Amino acid sequence: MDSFQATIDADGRIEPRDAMPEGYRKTLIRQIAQHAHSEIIGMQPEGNWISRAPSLRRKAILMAKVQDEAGHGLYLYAAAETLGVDRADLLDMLHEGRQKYSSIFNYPTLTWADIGAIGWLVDGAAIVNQVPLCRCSYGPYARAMVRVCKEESFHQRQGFEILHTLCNGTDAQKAMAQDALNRWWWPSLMMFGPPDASSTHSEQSMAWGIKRHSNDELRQRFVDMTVPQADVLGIRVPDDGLTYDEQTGHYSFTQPDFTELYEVVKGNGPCNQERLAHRVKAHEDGAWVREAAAAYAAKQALKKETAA
Amino acid sequence: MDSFQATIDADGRIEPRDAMPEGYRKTLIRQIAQHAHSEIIGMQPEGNWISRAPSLRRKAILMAKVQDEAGHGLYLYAAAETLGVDRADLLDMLHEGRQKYSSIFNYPTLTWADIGAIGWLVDGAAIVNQVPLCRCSYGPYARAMVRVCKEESFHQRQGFEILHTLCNGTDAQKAMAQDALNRWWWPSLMMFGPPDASSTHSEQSMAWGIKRHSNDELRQRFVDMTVPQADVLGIRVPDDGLTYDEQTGHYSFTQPDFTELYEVVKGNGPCNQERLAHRVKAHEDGAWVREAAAAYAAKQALKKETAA
Amino acid sequence: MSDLFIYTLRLGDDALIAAQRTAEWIAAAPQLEEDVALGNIGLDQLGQARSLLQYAGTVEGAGRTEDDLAYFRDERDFLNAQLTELPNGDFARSMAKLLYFATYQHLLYEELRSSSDETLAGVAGKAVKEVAYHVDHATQWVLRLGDGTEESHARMQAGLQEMWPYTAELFATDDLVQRLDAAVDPSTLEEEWLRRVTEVIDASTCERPTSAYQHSGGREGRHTEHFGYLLAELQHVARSHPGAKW
Amino acid sequence: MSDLFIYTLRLGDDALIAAQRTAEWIAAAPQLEEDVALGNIGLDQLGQARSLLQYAGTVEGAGRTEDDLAYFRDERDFLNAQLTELPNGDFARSMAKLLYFATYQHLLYEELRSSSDETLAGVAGKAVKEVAYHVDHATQWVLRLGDGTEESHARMQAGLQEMWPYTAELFATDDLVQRLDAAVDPSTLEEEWLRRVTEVIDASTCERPTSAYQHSGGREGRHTEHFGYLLAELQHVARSHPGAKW
Repeated sequence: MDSFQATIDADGRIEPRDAMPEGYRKTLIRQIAQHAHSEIIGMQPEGNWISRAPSLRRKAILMAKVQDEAGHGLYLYAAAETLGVDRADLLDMLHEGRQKYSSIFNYPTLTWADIGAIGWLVDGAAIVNQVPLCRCSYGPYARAMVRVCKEESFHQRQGFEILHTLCNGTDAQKAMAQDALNRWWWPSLMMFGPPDASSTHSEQSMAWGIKRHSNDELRQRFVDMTVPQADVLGIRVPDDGLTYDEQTGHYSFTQPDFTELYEVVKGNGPCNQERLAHRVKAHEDGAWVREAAAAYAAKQALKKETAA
Repeated sequence: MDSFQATIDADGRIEPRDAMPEGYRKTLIRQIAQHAHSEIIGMQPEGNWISRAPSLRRKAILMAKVQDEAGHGLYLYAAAETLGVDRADLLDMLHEGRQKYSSIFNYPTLTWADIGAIGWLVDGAAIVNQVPLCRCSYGPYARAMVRVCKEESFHQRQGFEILHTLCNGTDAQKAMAQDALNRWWWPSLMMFGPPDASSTHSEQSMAWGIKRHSNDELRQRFVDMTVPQADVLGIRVPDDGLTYDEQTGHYSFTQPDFTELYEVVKGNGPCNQERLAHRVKAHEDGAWVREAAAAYAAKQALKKETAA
Repeated sequence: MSDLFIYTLRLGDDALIAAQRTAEWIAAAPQLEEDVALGNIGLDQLGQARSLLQYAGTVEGAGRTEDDLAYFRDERDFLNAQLTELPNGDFARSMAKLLYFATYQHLLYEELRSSSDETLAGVAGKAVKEVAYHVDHATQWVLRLGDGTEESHARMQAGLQEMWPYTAELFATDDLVQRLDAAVDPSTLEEEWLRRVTEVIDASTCERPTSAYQHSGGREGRHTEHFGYLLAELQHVARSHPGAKW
Repeated sequence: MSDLFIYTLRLGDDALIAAQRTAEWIAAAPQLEEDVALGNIGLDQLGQARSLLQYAGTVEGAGRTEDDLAYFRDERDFLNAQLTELPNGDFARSMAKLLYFATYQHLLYEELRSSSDETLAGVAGKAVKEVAYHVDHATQWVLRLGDGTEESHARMQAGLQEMWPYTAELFATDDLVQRLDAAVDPSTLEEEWLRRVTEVIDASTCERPTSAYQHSGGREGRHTEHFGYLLAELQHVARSHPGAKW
């Protein structure tokens, strides 16, 4: 354990074979699993628009994006498995509601502009959250995050581009873009978690090099990055309290209603039930397929053995 | 049996309590059941367009029409039950493919114009077939047919009106109407059954007063009625051999390809499998509901009894 | 947009979307009598929708017809309660939905008969008899299914539960219904609704559902993800032939 | 309409509609690896569709883009084979459909590489590698499911059977493919298709299906009743905003 602390102190990487405190391992499993679950649940709100994407080019981009999310899920589950857990068990925990996923995905996608808003705001917020994780003390997680962040910054640009096209389109398209920003702004701010004053877990995670910045720092960074982009789009961030402070170079902004966040985390959001039900159905409907694959593999192995 | 033959000879009505030959009873059960089955299977091709009807008025008319078909099914099954069979058993025979329904319903409805064409041609042909049945020798069937025919002539006018609107609409609408006529013309002609030369059952049914006119007579009557209506619509019956004979006052026309009819009757039509599968699914999905209703009724009866 | 226009749209959209879902049962019901009954109910709902949307167009004064309003508005412009747009699910879910919705509509139309707006009062006067039958039909089925077999009881309970979180929205008040003289403030109907619905549920041997969460947003055009698919089907032909008459 | 335009549409519509169905599996597949794999396959199909429809627009010379052709044609103008529009059903049905379709596409693109039309030859040259992977993927699953468990064997057999009556249409010849020099007459591919597909089915321990009836009509724009619903979903947003750019 001395070597663990020394590695952390030297800002080095902990690898799967290294000794680590049980708390560190558990915290990481919880966080990586939650992150993986978020990727695969996050496929649903966007997948909802693949069949209806209004141009073939956008359809292709959206399919590729949702597919990337499945890919991110795969690397993240693989990173979690290096800590001695099984993907199947993690999925069971998700399906039984014993592990969470990001609450942002409990909001519905109501128009095509939501696909733009999710790319721009949700992927944007995810990047702000995740870029520091590329330097996370746990090696496999940090390496997975490098790959994830690279793809997400691509998705973020695509989302911005969708909105940019809408904002330069018909009146109906521009209204659609504004409406999407109105609905997604506050949930996006909540993606950074509760205010620092009421955030649990944070201190220990900081000490372990799992977390690098506080929730409020990251939220500020996101607002500072996003508001000028809204100006470029020509749509208005739905916050009457938003002002730019020339001196600090930061925006001050209204905090979101965190009681809503707590409610959604508890299961009381518009799509909590649908998202989980969809996921469980896909898993259960696929059970016979996975069993067949396992049975076939076993038969093939046996054939090889008896042939040998 | 002498009184049976005397009633038939006097063009009177046989009623459920009257003696009748077994062959007469069996023929009627088969025919009425097939007719009832046709009504309920016929709900599908038209029901297919309720959710997509392009105006609310047309949607209401179509819903009412499909509902009428369910109603026709109800009276016809009731008429069959007067001959000592159960609706449930007849439905089982339909579901197991042991009784038939009209082959016309094994063609798909591909555009909104098909709803017009079905009303105009299919209900039109049905009326030509069924008007003589209002004088059928079996009383309950004859009376059911009076009601059915009244509603069907209403449906036929509505179908014509749909096409009339299309034919006076945009080019795309007019093309849609013509296309529907092209596809439904030949199957409609087949609704009168095989040519007299190869029609089985006919002779005995005529003698029993179940059938009043030959297939070919009825087919001719339909063509004579329909061709002038197509002229009014301004669309072309897809028969290059169609000519009007001033002397006889009849159209001569090309016979449909009856090998197609025989194939569809055997089960080899575009929608045979879907129609039956849809029907069986609705029936099976509803089994628990029917069981619940029966269980509830039994409980209520028991309560009444014990209270008495 | 005037308050009366918006209020009439809310009522009309409720009826329209309910009709669209009810009609999905036609040719798929558990027995032929039910195809007929649900056909009637759907036709009643559609009839109400047509009167209300036509009137909304008149109130708006921009020349929009019932069809313009049904076929050429986008998702965010529809003001129906989310309950009406939910997929039918099995027959028990549909009957739970109908019990909740028709009981609400019945209380609403009863009050609306004495609206200061004569047209709304007239529509309500006709519709109240129709929805009384809908309530009765749903009630009979909730009783049969709730007190039928073990399976039907479980399904009925699940149906009542699943639709419950979409009921509070029906009774949500807002500035508009409070300031519009012609409107019924739906919050005034909730107590009686709860009494009536509870009575049926109790008699059915099911338990009255509870829910920590109640959905909302329909009256502001925020719908469930199911709604876009419903609209695509409803509108596709009409949208494919802009300007055409049918 | 020129033969080349129609022929290119047939190929493009096959790919487009296949992509639309394949994409329905995304976020609903039996395992995460399969979400990724089916995402790849759908993207390949969509890419082929885009190249082909874009080229069809060029050949037509009326200024229509890939999007005009995908979003603003009506049902009867789509020329895809009916196999591509069938609902996915369970995973076994989807894999049966993919085996049949991708094997056909593979043989077709192999030949089309030497088409006298350079653009078609170019599209085929790229696509042939993609569909070789699709064939391989479908083959692996047909083997696993056919020779997996009792349940999977029964489902695989049912899937192979259910899709079989839609395969003859892929190989139907007509005047157009016979007179168009740039085209591959699909009837010339049938024997080899049957050989390859039979080999996979035999190895999977399933039986090769038979069918007294084979559907047809897609190449003349006669589709199944499923197709209208697919189009409503595909086109609704675009049709709701005519003239808009996305």
